[in-house]
Amino acid sequence: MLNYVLRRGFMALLVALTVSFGTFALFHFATDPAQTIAGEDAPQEMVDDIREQYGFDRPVLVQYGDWLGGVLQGDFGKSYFWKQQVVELIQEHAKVTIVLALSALMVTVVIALPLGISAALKPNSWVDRLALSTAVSAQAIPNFWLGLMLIILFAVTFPIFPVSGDATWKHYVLPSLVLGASSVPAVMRLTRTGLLDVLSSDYIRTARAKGFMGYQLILQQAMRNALLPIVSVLAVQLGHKLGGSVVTESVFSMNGLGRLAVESIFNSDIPTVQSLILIFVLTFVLLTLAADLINAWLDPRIRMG
Amino acid sequence: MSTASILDIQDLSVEIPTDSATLKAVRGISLDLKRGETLGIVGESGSGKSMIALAIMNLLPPSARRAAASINFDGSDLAHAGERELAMKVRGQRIGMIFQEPMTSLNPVYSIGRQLTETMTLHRKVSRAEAEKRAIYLLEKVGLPDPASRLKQYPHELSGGQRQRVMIAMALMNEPELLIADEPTTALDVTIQAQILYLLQDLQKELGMSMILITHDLGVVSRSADKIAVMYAGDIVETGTAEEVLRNPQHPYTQGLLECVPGYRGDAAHRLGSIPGIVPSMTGTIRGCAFASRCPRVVDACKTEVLPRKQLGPGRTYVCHDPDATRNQSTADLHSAANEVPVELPKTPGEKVLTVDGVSCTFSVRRGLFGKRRSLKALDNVSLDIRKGEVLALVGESGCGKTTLSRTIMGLQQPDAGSVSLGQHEISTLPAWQRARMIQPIFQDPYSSLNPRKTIGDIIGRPLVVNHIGTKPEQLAKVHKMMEHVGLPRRVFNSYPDQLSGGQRQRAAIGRALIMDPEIVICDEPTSALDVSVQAQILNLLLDLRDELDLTYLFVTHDLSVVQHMADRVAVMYLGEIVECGERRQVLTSPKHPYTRALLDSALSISPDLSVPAPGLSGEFPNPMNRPYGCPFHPRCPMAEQQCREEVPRPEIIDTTFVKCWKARTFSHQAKHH
Amino acid sequence: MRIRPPVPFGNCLIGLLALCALPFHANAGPEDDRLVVALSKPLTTVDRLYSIQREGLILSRLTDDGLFFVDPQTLEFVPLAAASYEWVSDTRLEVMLRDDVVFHDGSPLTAEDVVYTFEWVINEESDTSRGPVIRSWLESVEKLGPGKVRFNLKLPYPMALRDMAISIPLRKHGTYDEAGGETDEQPLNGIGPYRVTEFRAGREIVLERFEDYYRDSPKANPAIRNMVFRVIPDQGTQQAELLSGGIDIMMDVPPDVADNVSHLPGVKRLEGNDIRIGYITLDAAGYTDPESPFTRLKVRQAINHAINREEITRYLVRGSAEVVHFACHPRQFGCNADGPHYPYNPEKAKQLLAEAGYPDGFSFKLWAYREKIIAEAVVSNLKAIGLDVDLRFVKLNVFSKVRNSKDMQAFFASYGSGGTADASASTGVHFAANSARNYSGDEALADTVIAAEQTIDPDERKRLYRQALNRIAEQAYWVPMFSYSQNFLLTPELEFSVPKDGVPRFWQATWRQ
Amino acid sequence: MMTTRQTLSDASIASVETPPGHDEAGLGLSPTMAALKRARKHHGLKIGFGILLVMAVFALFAPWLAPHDPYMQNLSLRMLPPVWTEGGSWEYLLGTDHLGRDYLSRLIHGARISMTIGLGAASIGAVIGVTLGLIAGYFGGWIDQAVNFLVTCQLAVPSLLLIMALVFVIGQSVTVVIFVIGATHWVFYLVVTRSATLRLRELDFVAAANAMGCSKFQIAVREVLPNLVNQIMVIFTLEVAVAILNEATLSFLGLGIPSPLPSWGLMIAEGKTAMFFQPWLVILPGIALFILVIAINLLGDGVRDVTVTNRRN
Repeated sequence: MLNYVLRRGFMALLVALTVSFGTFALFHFATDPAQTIAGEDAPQEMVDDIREQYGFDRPVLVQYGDWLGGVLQGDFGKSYFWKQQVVELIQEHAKVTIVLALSALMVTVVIALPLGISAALKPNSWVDRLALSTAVSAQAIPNFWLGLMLIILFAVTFPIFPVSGDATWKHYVLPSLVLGASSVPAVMRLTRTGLLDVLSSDYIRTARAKGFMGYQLILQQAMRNALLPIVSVLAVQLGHKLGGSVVTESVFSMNGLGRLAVESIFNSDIPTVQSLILIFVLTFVLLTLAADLINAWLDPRIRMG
Repeated sequence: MSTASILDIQDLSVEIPTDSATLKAVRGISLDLKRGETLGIVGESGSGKSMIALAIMNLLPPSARRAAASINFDGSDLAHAGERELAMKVRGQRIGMIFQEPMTSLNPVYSIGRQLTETMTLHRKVSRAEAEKRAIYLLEKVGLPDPASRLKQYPHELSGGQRQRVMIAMALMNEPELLIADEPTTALDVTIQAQILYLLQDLQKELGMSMILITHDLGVVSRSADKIAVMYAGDIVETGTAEEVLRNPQHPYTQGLLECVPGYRGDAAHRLGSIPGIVPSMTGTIRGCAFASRCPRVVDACKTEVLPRKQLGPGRTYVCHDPDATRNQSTADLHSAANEVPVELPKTPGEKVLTVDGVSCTFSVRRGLFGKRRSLKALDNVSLDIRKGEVLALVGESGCGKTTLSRTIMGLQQPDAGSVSLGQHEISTLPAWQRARMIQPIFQDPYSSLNPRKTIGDIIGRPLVVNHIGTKPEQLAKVHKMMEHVGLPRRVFNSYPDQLSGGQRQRAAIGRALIMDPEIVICDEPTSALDVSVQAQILNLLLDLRDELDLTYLFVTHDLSVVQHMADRVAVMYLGEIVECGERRQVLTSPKHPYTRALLDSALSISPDLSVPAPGLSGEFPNPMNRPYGCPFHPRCPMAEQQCREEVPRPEIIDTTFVKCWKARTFSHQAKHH
Repeated sequence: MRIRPPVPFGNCLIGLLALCALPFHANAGPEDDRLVVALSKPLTTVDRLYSIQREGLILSRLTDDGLFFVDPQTLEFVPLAAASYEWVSDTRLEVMLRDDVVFHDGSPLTAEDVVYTFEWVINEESDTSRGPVIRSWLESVEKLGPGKVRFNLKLPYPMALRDMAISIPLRKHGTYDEAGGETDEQPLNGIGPYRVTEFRAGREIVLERFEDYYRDSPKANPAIRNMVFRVIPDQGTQQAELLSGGIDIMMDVPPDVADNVSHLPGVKRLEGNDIRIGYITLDAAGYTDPESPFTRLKVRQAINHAINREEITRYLVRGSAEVVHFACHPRQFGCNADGPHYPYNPEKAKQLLAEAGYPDGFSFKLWAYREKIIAEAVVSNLKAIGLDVDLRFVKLNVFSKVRNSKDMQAFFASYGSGGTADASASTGVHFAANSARNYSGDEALADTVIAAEQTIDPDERKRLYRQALNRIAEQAYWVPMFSYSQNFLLTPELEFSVPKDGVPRFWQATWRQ
Repeated sequence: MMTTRQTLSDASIASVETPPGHDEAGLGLSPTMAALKRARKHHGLKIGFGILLVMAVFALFAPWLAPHDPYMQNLSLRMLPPVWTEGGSWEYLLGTDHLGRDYLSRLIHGARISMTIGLGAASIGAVIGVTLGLIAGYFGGWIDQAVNFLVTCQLAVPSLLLIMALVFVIGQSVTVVIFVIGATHWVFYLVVTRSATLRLRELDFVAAANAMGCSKFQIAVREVLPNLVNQIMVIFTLEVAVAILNEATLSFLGLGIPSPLPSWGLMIAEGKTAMFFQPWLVILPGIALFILVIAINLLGDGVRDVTVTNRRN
């Protein structure tokens, strides 16, 4: 068990290093962070001066090693663009993203699970058809466009919720809806097929032969099995949402990690990009690990091997 | 034991709508079961026998539709009872059920204890402790050692046999009056099958239950059932006591089916009977007799007229016009010509064509997400040789290593130690194409052994293409000739495997194996996935082809009746070792190894006058990862002594038979006096 | 200009108005004497010494004073915290300080503070944003008396006052010491008419009028008591906030948006000048390829003729924008040349191309990083004379990387001269020998430009710039395009005018009675 | 190694049905024919296919079907509204954009871009994913581990960010967008191919091929791959839809198709500043996207329903 967690941890680190070096090299070769730091109208001397001062003229490996060394000592560096400690910067933006991701996940769960379950219980019924058409449409609507339509709708026709910013809980309603809707199809379909599979399994037939029926059959016999794949997919979805809901944050002008990442990319703010990538990768790996552990807790076959 | 009816089914039908048409799985059958009796329902796959079992308690798949005049279960009509009433009062309470697949019939995420006790606590006011007490009592009853600690275990920690025991205990939790067992032993090894059947028989007597035993295995039903109902194409074609039906079958189908069973006629080496054709489509109405298209006694009336159900005595019926004109033609008679000439016994043994010398094979296996790798010894110092023209049967239970051995012989698996030689050449030194021309396999499952994306013609001709043998037209001619050989009609040349029946597929697989003219054919359980009637066709075909093409077979199987029918020599495997090997007659009539003896005892031939023998072996087939010390068989051996537990037995030859057992001499001595 | 009322979504109007009912933020407006300004880009610091953003410049005109400032009317550099100054020689400047200037923390401004500020800036260690520029001309600063300092220049530098006015706010002695500096209560200790009471990086900056501000400053007695700068990156949000009263003024409004929104009640549109110009630079030096078509004068002239600057200026830039013909903004000092103009004439352009040996045109990449619409319009014009143009619209940092490595055949860019009304900030920056923006490869021209920059005499400077500008026009190194126009949207309650250099001075804002 | 014996059972409906729909001669329909037969009854598939066909025609014949040159600017006719609103004209059915270009013509040409990107990116993803999946599944061992590592890397980085960073750094062009989206959307192919290969590898027909002397390459390509075609096809259609949406998103964020090409996402981005006042600039391309993607998804779901039969295994 411990061995397993360690192995996964090592994998996570390896992945994080590979990816972060990849981005580092990429940015090093294609953009000029010095100009970002200096600004659009900056005169030549200033840019040259900055380049030298930050050491952008050194070989890429040396620069990366430098940065990595800092990280290992807990120093994630200072943002070129924001002139602020990256750690603080990320802390500030993370709140928005975490709240958004969690509420979006809630939206997904609240819509997708009941829909998927009722669809599985009554295949080919109107609920099933409703669920499937929801899934098909939600899959086809461009996320950013849905956001814009909601903004037009809510700015113009029903001014109930503010359409941009992240100041109050009300600001999170529309973005959560948009972000949550994007993973409804996947989760809904998985719930439906998963539960259908479980319901047609031999052990459910056994349970029925023992006298189980109705909600008892679903809750006490089928649900735990059907949850296994859902847990995994929810972890992945949450991971993606935490990994910067770039589109939603942009459309609704929220100062989350996704926007921070995009801005940092646009500004070649390498320390911020690097740290964000590191965080995204670790978050994702940790979440999938957590999902595996939850599944191991749910399923003795995984737990005991 | 009272003679009152406990279950009376009148006019039960089951329909299953599919994409294209409605499948009529059960067509208006009626059944009657007396209290304390065992009714065996036999039939081949697709005959609708399991549907009856599910229909009684309305456990059919959601899409299926059930209709019945009445299902009278001890006074209450289950046909018209609501779902709630069935669930609350009947299922699991008064009728218990055991299913075929012990591996999937228990919920993998809940403990055995929970699954057992909830059966009791679900609809009755019983305390948990009481239910647990009952569970422990029953687990002990079904023969699981250390029952109290089992409650905490999960299904995956148990073997198939153990799970089936748990299933039985679960069905018995509420002392049901009727137990429905749907193919309860089909997925189990022979030795376990015997144990479970014996257990069921025992419990039924003790508890005074009635039982419906659904199976395809005539041997099983002959030993366990009081009465038999034979099903064909959704209808019951013949009923009666086991004795009556099996000794004096009236319906041509029953007759034909029995002729197909190897060993039914007693002597080993004659051709089996077979039923030509295939089961008609179960969609739509069938005019006249469903069996008419395959019946040797068919007359015009059979195809048009409604069938009479003929009553011969109380509970003894059959459905057939029974035309006088063809009274003396039976399925067996059709092949009488072949039957009169028994297949010759092998002549003097030919030269050795294949030698397996001291082969060992070890795998490393990781179990579960958190597990460590462990090694699994699949083959341990196996030596064997096959002579030209003979059929060597390799017998053993699942997990004994027979598949690994056959793969090793084909060169698909590299042994860790030892060697396999084909004639003069060691197989690992042969190039693939040369090896392929000398040795070819036939696999168990004709559904997975043919690439579903290729046509039959492509599949059969593929070895020629791969090895660049002959020109295109030559290859084509060869394929057509081979299709003729194996009895495939020309028009399936461009068909896909999905369009063929199981038997046809297996014929195609045989054709593919033989098109390279190999010396040796390795038949890995080639008939165990097939129905009895199809099995007979394939076995006949294999024997014919051997004679025609001068082939040598390594015949891997678990079925001793097939061994009896096919083999010249027999090798018995246990836990990766060959424990006994010799002439068929020698091995099967005077076994030297206690394991061979136990296998023979467990094989259930059709004998309605015998019951299921008491198990001679204790315990289960061990996990190959924990090989017992000393003789691997000692934990289950009734004769094991100190020496068996400590030392690996030395191989020896007794009466031309190779055997690996410390007690072989005493054992064979005893057996002779037995 | 054709202005269409926003008919299709007339009800949008009502809806947007309904937004006003929403309790967004504490309301702005005259009721609580609070002006809320929307910023599109986040400010990461309130210290002008460490920021070169335009937003920082706008803010620092409220919170900081330099020794000099730019007169909003004349655009000349006049004393602010300085009482007077005197050029002792070409390279020596003496400045007398006012004696009534106090910092926001109450301490008076002294000569030590001035010396400290400039020494800090020219110190390499201090890492200020303007350090390199100041270091290039400032040798040292010395205190001559209690209210007198002397600046020793490395070379004659006419723009010294400009730099002091725009880039160097005065700091209290010891501000950047470990112990001293900013606290949460006082993020910035300046001497401007407003003091910073709250600074939330990237989100909000709250200012309050500084009541102890020196009375006879030209910036004294601002009308509005409180000011808030809110960062709202999205234009649409800014519009909604403006309509709902969440903000009072938004800057840099695209003309289309300004057209639309200004027709709604409750919004006033303000158009103003900007000293920014747009231009296209052509690789005349052949950096990308010595055989590049752009090395031929006729090709460059053809491109100058091909672009319909009038139409682009009229329909796309709009407002007070004008077509420019030379490499500087007409309002800048020294920007008066008489070289050739290139009127829109696609036929002539085609003819010139043919003469240059490209009758079938050629293909090249046009790089751009802002005003995509205009870039697209340019591309369309160039395609019309048979050129195959691939528009590479990229972000600034990529743009700079490619431009600095001299890998662009042509690029569309703009330059705001840092709000400086002097040709040195545009022509000088673009044609100096060491400038990455210089694709002319013309050394003589570079010499002229440098000479102009190091000359104190205004007439001589004018002459040199005319010479340079004429050379640029004759050689068609550039396609000078247009000057920009700024659009502001504000509540009608606000009285505010845009200065000529385009940099808003919010201390001038008042509430309409 | 511990195989459960295949057993005779009529408990499962599937085996009752096999072989499916026998005719008198005992032969069923060939798989292709059976799939086509099912396809004719599948409404979703028919609708999806129909819409796609129409859009494909528009995309293919855009230069002839579009009323105007989509690049032709007319600065004096900027932002005309569609014909049904006040101020609209029949000359410009759906109005004009901020550079006075005909919106309808740009929409029609936009279908070309979306489809090119969708097909291109999904094909690249398929080539990468299927190859890696086949290799990993068939050879296993360290190769599988290495591929698994790649997958984790790919999954762990938010894909949109990765795409944006790549496009940002490499530069914007149709080709770059196709390659970058393709190169970041192969995991789904890989996972399915790998697991299917793992399963198929254990099937007896692979062992049979081995026994007849086929090389590993021959087995992977001739035996295993054909059995993956159905699944790959289904994923392909779904990935086409994903790629189209990705392209639109990228272009919307300003890192996709370069101007002045008429990408729908780019058109939405360009219309965004005026969306309260000229909402058609945003709504129309969005609807076009929605219809195209839903048609592809319907087709994909249909293909899956039709090809994936309840076969025995």
